[in-house]
Amino acid sequence: MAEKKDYKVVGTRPIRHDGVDKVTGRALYGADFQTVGLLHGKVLRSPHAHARIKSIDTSRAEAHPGVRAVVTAKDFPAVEDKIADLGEGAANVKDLQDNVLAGDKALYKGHQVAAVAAIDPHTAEEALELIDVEYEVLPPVIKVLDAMKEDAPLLHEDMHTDEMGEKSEKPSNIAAHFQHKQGDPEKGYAEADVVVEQEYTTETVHQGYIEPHNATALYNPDGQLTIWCSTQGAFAVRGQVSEILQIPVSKVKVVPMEIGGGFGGKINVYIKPIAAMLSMKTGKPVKVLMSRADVFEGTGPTPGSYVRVKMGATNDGRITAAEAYLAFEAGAYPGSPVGAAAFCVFSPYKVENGTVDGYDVVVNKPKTAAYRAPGATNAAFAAETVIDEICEKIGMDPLEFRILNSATEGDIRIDGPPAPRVGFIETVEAAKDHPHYSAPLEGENVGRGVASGYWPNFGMKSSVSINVTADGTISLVEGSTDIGGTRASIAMQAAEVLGIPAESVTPTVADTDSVGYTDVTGGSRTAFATGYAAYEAAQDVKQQMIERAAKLWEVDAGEVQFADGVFSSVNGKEQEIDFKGLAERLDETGGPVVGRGTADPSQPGPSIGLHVVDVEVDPDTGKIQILRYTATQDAGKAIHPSYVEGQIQGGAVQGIGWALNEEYIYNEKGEMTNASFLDYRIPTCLDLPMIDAVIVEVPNPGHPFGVRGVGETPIIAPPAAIANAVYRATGVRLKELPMSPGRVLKAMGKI
Amino acid sequence: MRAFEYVPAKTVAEATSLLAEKGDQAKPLAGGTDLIVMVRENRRQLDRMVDIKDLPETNVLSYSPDTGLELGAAVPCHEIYADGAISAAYPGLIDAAKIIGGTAIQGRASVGGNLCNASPAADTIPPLIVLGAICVIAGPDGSTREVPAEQFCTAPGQTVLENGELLVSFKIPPPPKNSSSFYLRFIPRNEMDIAVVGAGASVVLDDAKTSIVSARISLAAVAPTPLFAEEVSDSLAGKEISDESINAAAEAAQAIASPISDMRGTAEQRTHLVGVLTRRALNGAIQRVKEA
Amino acid sequence: MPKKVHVQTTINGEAVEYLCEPRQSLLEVLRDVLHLTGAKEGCNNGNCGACSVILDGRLVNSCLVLGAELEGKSLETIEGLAEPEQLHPIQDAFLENAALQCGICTPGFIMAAKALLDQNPNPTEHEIRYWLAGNLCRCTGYDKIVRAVQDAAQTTS
Amino acid sequence: MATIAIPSLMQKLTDGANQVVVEGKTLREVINNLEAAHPGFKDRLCDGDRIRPSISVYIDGVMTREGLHQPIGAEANIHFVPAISGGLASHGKEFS
Repeated sequence: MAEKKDYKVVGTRPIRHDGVDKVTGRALYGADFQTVGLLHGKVLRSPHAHARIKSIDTSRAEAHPGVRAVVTAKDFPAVEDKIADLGEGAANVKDLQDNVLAGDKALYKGHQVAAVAAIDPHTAEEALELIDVEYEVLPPVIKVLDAMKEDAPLLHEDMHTDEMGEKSEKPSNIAAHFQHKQGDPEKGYAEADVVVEQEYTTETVHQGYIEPHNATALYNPDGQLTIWCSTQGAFAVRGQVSEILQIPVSKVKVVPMEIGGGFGGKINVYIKPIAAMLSMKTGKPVKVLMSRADVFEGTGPTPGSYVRVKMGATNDGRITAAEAYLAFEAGAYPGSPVGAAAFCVFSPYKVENGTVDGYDVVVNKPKTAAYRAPGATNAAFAAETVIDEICEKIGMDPLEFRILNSATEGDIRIDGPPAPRVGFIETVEAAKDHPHYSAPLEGENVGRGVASGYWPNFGMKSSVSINVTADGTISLVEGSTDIGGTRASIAMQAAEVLGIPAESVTPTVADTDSVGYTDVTGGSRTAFATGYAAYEAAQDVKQQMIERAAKLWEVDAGEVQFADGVFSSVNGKEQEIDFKGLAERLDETGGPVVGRGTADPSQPGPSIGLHVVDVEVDPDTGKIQILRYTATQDAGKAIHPSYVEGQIQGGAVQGIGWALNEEYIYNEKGEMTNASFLDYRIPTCLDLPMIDAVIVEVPNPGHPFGVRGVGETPIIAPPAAIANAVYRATGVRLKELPMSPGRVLKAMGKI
Repeated sequence: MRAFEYVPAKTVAEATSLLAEKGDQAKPLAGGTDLIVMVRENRRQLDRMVDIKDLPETNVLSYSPDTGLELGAAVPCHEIYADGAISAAYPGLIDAAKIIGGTAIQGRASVGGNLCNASPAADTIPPLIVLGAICVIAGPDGSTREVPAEQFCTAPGQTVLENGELLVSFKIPPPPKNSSSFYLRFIPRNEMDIAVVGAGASVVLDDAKTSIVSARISLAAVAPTPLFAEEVSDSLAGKEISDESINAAAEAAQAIASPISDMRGTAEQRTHLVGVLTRRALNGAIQRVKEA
Repeated sequence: MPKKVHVQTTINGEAVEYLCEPRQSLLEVLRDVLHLTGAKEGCNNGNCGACSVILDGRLVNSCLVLGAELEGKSLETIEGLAEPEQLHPIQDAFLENAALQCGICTPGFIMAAKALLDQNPNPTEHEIRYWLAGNLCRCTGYDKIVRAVQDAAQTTS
Repeated sequence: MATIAIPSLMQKLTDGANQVVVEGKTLREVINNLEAAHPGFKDRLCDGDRIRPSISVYIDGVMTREGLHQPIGAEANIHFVPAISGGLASHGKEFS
């Protein structure tokens, strides 16, 4: 479908449309929202990882001067215990409600239990101490393998394991088990010259967006609820709040403010329904802001996991069989990304004989949320280091091995359907050809590692409308919150169609009453799917403008053509008018032109990357220093290459953080002990070199410009690439994430 | 956080009396980088903060090769390392001042505050100890007393300061001939962390720079208070500089460390690091003398 | 409850007066009292740098300063950086280098970069990284931020 | 006739067969015919009148979102696959 290669706007690097607001501090993020008569809410959280809530007495808090309302789970409307389709995904409404305010049990430290609205934040905070909660503390279970044991404390006494529709007899913390199977693994191992099997564990990690969650809600006496907030999806907030509070979606308007990072973590709602409930009780607008500790303890991180991978290969480097066992911590309610992990674990490769088992397991930790390619990083850490071991054993260059085993279009995936086209070999070749891969490594205790990362990407629904302005520009209204420059990449796709500069587009992210339904900014879908909708809307504008030109020249629309931003008549009259010229003459040809486009594309086109890293390991302290980093990735077509590079660089660095130091550290009571940016150690700029991002472009046939989503893939490879590099530097294979200094020292036998 | 009052003191006497009036419900405020966070997070409850950073006595920063350094307790880190002469004379102190928090923290945080916060992991305390710093304390009755840095902290978060007393300044003796100092810590990142273990060392070498005349070693985050490894230090006196003597000191330092396991590191990791960092601190200080 | 404190100070070159509770941080005062919301709260304990401002010429975290401490002082915030018709060169450099994604850390980084270039107009890459280590960015991987500061140094020096 | 790949955990219902061929012009007809031949499938795949949120359906390699209405071609290959879930979903579809 990709129509032509010599684009005028696509592939250039204009200044982003929201740039000036963001470098001058004028851009308004969720917490910046102000309105008259504002009350401030604070949330009381469970101090226990697992406890029955015997009673909550709010009377002392209600009597505190300045307090206007207190809410608990008792204030929720009754809902059925059922899976509701929220348009952007399905969820058990009871679980959603229970996670927002705990009912019978608190299931993790930080679980929201009650909330207060008061005249200022400090008064609200004081009142929290006056809420008396009586808990019966229960034993917590924190680690996935512990939670899977027969005698483990049960989080949900009525939960039974679902095996693709079949329920277990006994209750269990294992919410679900599923399996993918192709061919005959035993036969494959029999053909193998080398078989490697290893076990891996990873700890819970957080997205670590710099902006805490926020919400301001105003409930009017006419039943209309408005919520101003930072979110990855205004419509996702609308859907969840509507279900949780049992209000029709038409009565909920969500106004997306600027958002300070999300990475998957700002889809689920936590304080938004609470702000709404407090506003319902007080009749005033109520603002609720999370603290950083609230964010770590009370919002969804990505799971800790146990992964076992077994792989067989011949001496000439062909994979003959592969198996994976993936057990993921869902957090307090079912729904870990183990499905995506199982899908991705062998996706880059042709595996004719394989089995993948996935387990979704509840533990006394916050309900996990999405985090950039959710699940895939945990899986790739295992599979990509097993492959490294095989390459070492058979003496093959790890890039050659990947080229040899690359899945190609039409190969049967582990879950059954055929694989779509993706530029795996091209990204590996790009890494091979990069000067980094052939540069000599100097010094002691240094090593180089490589790994791949694969992500299927998502399409989903988007809407865009375009208004043509008399000065020849367009205003573009979209529903995708802009977390990393997507106003620009979406505007550029419309500009390309209409032959106008990117600067002639004014993009606006609209509220849920002002734009058609649009799914979350996530799944690497925004530049792809909302860009697709913008393309469609621009096509609609183009067609209408052709008709206007025809009217102007008194010819049939079929006689007008449009190329390079100029309308011209085909039949010898030699009439020409550019987009701007025609825009000035809309009044006389029929009035305003409004274009619309929607998209629900079925071929998002997977993305894949190959990362190369050099590390130095201090053998005395176990500390890993990243010396050099190169990441190649198939972007299909980079609309705005700077922001594609930015996604690759940022994703790689999140992967580096996950590899090196990031983890939730728990004590024996199930309490997170490092809920701050001091002790939850995301990388600082001093921990990193420049990140060389290499864009490979193998167009996605499912998008008019060939776009593939790029956001998620770059986080997948770093932990495995670094582990492989550490092995070269030290001779020791790390099988736990993060590879923090203490773990490295231990693996090296120094402590 | 409960409400408190904020009072800027104009004189040391006013500060001590404002503090004395409220007992343990008042604290002096200098850079505030620890205190404000502790109060905000309800780890400490106060009725009053007494701002002491506009007093001449807490802002003094004067160095002479003859009398040494007088360092006001409220002088922020960045002013210390901006001074070339002080940096040359007390490199171990500068090592620490440059790694407390980030640049923005160093714009406010003071060495005096770091000491009064009495964290076992405080970065500036080992250098104060190995440089032989004396703490000058003003009392509410107008008196002053002096306490060596190694005796100032008594337990995590606890110090020798009595009700109404204020740490005003430090007196650090001039560096002896053929001497230098060094501080380093181990952290998982390259900045913005609390020491898993910290080690400071000062050495005085003979004129040939082949043997140690005297040494002082201090360790952070391996005991309830920053530790002055006095016997280990004394054992180095008169020793020839060699891997053997340095390693022996490192092993002796490991023997006196009594670290705990917490989210920043396990006891065994810390004990291991005491050896590594003691070696590096001593070698670092020796190297500085040799290069001088 | 202790009385509110009356503060007279200078912000971005203009005389400003306000009342605040002693327990309100400078960040709270800027955002909630003065509605200068360019400084952001990311952690509220000095570990992220999103609230960076320049106080009497020194880079500080406004979450670690009390609003009451501002009496007689001079404060620069992100809102004061651009001229009416001209961005500051650091702001331009951030835009041209695509050195921001979500933008929440950007005001803090720009103020920190300004404080750096004010005192060291030609920093090395290592000096830039060391100076900015207290400012966390989770989106960019810092690469383009460091390049933007290098570019701004070229322009301003 | 549509060819259905049977997930390994459902092969108990087909006496171990990993593939079944059934008639049907829509997904609804296909599932009804599958149920008739191998009782138990409908409940495993559907929740009332909808495909279970925990199941994704691929027709000739492309995931369908049209549920039971989905038209089925004469030689279609159908896969029932555990849904990829991530963020919002309790047993949801597709997020990050």
